[in-house]
Amino acid sequence: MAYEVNLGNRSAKVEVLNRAGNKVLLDIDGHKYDIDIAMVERGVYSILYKGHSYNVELIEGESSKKYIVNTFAKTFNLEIIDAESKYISSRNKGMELEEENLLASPMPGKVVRIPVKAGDKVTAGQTLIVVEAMKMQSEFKASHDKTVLEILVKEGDTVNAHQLMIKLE
Amino acid sequence: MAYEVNLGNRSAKVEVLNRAGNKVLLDIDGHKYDIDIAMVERGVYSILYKGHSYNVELIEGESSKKYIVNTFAKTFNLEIIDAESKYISSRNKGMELEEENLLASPMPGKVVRIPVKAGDKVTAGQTLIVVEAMKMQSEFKASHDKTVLEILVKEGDTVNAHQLMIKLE
Amino acid sequence: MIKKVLVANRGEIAVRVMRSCREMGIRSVAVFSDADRNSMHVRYADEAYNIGPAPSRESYLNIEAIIRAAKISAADAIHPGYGFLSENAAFAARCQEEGIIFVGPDPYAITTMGDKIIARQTMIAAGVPVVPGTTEKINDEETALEIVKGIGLPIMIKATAGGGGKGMRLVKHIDELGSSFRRAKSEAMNAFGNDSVYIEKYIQSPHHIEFQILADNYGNAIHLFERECSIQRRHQKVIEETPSPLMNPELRREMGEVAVKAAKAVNYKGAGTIEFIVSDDLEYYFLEMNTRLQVEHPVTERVVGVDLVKEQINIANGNPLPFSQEDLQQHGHSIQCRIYAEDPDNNFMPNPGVISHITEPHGLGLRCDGYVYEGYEIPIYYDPMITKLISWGETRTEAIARMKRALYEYKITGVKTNIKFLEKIMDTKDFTEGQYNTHFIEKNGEFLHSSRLCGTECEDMAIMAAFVDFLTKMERIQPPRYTDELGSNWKDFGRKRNVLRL
Amino acid sequence: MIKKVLVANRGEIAVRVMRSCREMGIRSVAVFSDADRNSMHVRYADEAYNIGPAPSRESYLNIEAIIRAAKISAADAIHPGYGFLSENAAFAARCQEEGIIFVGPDPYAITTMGDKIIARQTMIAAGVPVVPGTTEKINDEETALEIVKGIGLPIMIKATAGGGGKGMRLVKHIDELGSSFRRAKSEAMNAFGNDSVYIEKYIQSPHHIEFQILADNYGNAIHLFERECSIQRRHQKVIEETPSPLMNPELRREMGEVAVKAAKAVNYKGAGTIEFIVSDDLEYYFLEMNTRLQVEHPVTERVVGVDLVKEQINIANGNPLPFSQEDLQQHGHSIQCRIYAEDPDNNFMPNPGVISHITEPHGLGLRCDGYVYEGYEIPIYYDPMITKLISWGETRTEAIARMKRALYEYKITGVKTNIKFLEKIMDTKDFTEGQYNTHFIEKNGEFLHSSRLCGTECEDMAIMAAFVDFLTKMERIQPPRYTDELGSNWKDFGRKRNVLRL
Repeated sequence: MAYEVNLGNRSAKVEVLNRAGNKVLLDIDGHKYDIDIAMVERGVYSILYKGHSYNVELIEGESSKKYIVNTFAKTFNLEIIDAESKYISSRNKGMELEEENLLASPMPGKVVRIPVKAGDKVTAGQTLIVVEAMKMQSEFKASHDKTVLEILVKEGDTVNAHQLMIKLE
Repeated sequence: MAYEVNLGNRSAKVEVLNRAGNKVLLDIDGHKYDIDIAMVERGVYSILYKGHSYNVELIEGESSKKYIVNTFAKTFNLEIIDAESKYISSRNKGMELEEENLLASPMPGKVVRIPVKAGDKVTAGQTLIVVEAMKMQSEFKASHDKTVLEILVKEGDTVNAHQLMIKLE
Repeated sequence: MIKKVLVANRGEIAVRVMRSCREMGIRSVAVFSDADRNSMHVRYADEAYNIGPAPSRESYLNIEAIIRAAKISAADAIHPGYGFLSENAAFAARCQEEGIIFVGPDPYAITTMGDKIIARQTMIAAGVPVVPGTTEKINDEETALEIVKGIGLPIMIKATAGGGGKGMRLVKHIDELGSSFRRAKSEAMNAFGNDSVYIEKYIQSPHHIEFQILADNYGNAIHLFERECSIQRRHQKVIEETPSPLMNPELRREMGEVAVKAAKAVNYKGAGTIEFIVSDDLEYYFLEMNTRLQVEHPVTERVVGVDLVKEQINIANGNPLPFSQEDLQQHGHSIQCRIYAEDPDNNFMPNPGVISHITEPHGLGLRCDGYVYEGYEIPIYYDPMITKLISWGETRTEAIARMKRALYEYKITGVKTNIKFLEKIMDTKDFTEGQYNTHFIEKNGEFLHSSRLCGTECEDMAIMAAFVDFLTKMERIQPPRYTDELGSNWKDFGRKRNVLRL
Repeated sequence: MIKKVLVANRGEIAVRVMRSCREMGIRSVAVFSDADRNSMHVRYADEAYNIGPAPSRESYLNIEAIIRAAKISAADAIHPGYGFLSENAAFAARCQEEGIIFVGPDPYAITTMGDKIIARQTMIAAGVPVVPGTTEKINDEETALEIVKGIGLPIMIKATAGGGGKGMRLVKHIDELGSSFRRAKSEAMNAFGNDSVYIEKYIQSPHHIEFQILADNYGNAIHLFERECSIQRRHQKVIEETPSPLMNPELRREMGEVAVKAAKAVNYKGAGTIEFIVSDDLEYYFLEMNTRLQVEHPVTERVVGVDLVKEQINIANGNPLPFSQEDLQQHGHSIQCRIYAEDPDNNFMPNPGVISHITEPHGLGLRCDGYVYEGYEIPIYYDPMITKLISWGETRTEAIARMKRALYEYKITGVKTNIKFLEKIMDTKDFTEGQYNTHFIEKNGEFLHSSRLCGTECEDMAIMAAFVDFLTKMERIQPPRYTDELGSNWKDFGRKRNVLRL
């Protein structure tokens, strides 16, 4: 069965054609790869292909279908699309626009200042919240003119990565 | 509930009296320890006791109740005795003598030579089997005059640690 | 004789100090905040005491809590590391009062060098060249204008209590002077609660070069040559090296002598660093003195062959310096890269988190001073530096090649790091040719931030690894159906994993 | 110019050679047996080829398979490492035939130095002192008796094809001569298929000291000073250091010159080692030449500041030596400990298995050349050495203190190692005083095998850690009942673990 795999902006069709132990034959977008693949450490794969030795490191993302993948040259976000993912994706289509109305912290940290309150009208570029991590303060600003709908954290709170902090509309 | 713990040749009575997060109060053979204990890596424990910092490493043995324990000074075999272990132990009492009739390899390796065959009468000190690991050959000899009952491996076989190789009587 | 040292710090420097203590047969005492119970310095020390909540000012900056830990553990001495209380004169004085040896200079030297204007005045009196400018704080714009007429543009307005780039303003045109002056004062007030500012000539294309010095209690002072620290981002050093590609033997001797003179001017004791600004035409000026161990001290240790922490403790023990200036030489070349948990593609935003996997570089000519381990969660409260990677080579070219090799071997997953950014620096022409100043990162920004090429084959490898991993996980969930297809390798791996899992 | 090197080896030395290749911009090719698919050298290399089944003679000793891999990968050169084919003249000749550069001497030098009697004859002709004895093989007991009358007892009977202590017999009394002679011959026949033996005077309390040499294709040869290798168990080196505590500057100069003379006598090219036996009264004799890189080469690299693998490749490239004898100096002191997967309490029995956890030492003055990693299964087929730990210090005392610190930091679980045994050696008076010869381990056996003190408190810590671990496991099986008691820490740890698990 072929799967769709999203790697950064690329979408690839992937299928396992054969496999015996370490030896796997795959088809990626019509290109056949006869590889010798071994998980040598937790999340670390060694691939031999035509004599070349590649190392790939994986970290599982929010779901078992999402990965952060490190190659020697570059780091990618990767997602494996199966029927379930497709269903969720189609169901979410209509809601996508909303994402820019949700402000989440990209890293763990501590809320040091919230210069706005619920109900405030804010203009593009206005600072909504300041989060500190590792002695550095980051200001998060409004991308467009908006209204503050709800503030889910307060000054002094510790936030996790990707934690929702402010809803706008 | 107090458990019996065997550490090398010592047998100790151990009981947890109280615990809250990292902080655990234990009683070992009547001595009370108020410790701060944290698993910092897989199988690596950091213990703070009266300000002193101890590191202990554990490897689980054949069962979840058996450990190999490394302290800075020494390595121990440790076993936690509960009702189940006691039952097994009492059941095995009668069979213990037989152990010297079972020859197992202490390490993984390869059988290079078996100079005896089933039915042979062997004398104390006679070589029964030669196992090679990492370029070194180890000869396993009969401890007493015996008869070879059964040989479970053959020359060229790879054996695991603790694998039974020869039965004597 | 010091028998037990409390290390009033955390992270790599705490571990580094304890390593030298262990080699000297000295017991070490760790102090830790609530966020650091699982931190490496707690595991490494002989003793460890909690000194308060996670925020630094309630723990690592809490003088009384640290003194209390020193008394409970009966430590003879306190090593402050760098940062935190290392340049706090009140802390050094408090140690003195309590009869605990402070491994560092006395409060007088810390105070004198801590105020930039007093330091300038002291250096001028000692005949050490300083950047042309004022030796008094300036209160009004008129005085500022007069000064500028004297030394010429461009100039920098700086806060006397300054640091970290705050309260600093560059003035290129005379009509910017007034507004810049007012803004610098208000920034200084906000940042340090003190609006004193002074004026210095701005050195174009400046090099940041510093000299390591050691001084004992008997008036002996020597230098251990220079460190080149011009590769900076956000006024923070990223890469340091010694010898400096800019240096020549005459200049080295002269600046070294000046550095020793500067240290003697404050009756310095212990290890310290004299920082200079050097122009392209090799004019040099005293910038400031750091009255503690520097983050970049390992490059000096490697090239000169001296353990600086041991020398600090020897001096604190009242021993005379074991060598004279003539005994010291530079052998080969050494480079240090600071590995930060940060995202270079997103304005170097810090990236704390859990280290999921780590492979550290090893082999000839490498040193790795870090403190994180697999499963360790880097706290959000402290500095994002996780490791210092130090390479050595017979030549600068070899030291660079070795650093590239080490960065290639260094794998950290779970948090973002600047490792690939550092690799890019090693490939930058200005760097390999040794032609750079503090504008390096800005100047080479486009090249440094361009991403490395991962062609179709490289992308396909990423896809295959993830896809095979995904299928293997699925098969584990439904074992009866897939087991046969998997081959024995996967089963073996599963079995091996089980042995490892607790 | 060499652009791609095939490394015909495995383990730490394969990785070590590839590291230098990477620093030189040379691509590296690994070869591996079926037992080594997951081995570090396969992961580290740019390319990797399977060359056969696990047993060495079917893979790493399989000349044709290796030549085939070199041709497929279009490697310009083959680096043999140490052991395996590194001293196999037929392999060196086969490379020559195929137009592949063999990184090492030519077949003539290998052959000459490979036969102990021919080597002795060649050295005598070159004026190099050899241990008094025969230069011809001895066939009958009468000749043996005559020889012994000439040189006096005690003597050693040795196999001409010898190695690893096989076919060697010490004779202390004249009436043992006959039986020892016969037994040595039969042992030699069994071990090497060649019963030739010769006789050497036995040196009482011998020191094993060797000199590193480098020679280019233009008749230039230099030495890189000595290594002291007297700490041995079962005729295998365990600890090496440089400078040798026995050495003095005059003797060093003299022996160094002799070593260079020995190398020149066989028209040597590349890196090699001249081994000497030295008596307590500093009489020295040529023992043998190793025509390859030694396991203990890193101590020389550290103290002299030269990358020996790079020099090997430079010479193979036809470059002249980049330095003369006068350019080279020794800086400080370096010690190497070999970490073996073995059980020192059970006659050093090898202990292969899965590495469950590893923490490697880091920091100033340390180098760790290994190849194992967490989850790696050490195969049963090859050498039990897993890492070489190298320390450096300004003085021998500091190098020992640093080695102790490093051994303390080094944690390997899953397999038994000799780490604690090595720590004991560092604490042995004969070692710290530098008063030792090849009898060291035997002489200090009782102290070395005595176990360290773990008092009641230390034992109780072991019990508590295991007991708490056991309870935690039980609670995981029955979560609803115990969760509350556990406190949030245990839950957090579980959560963190889940992030790590794939």
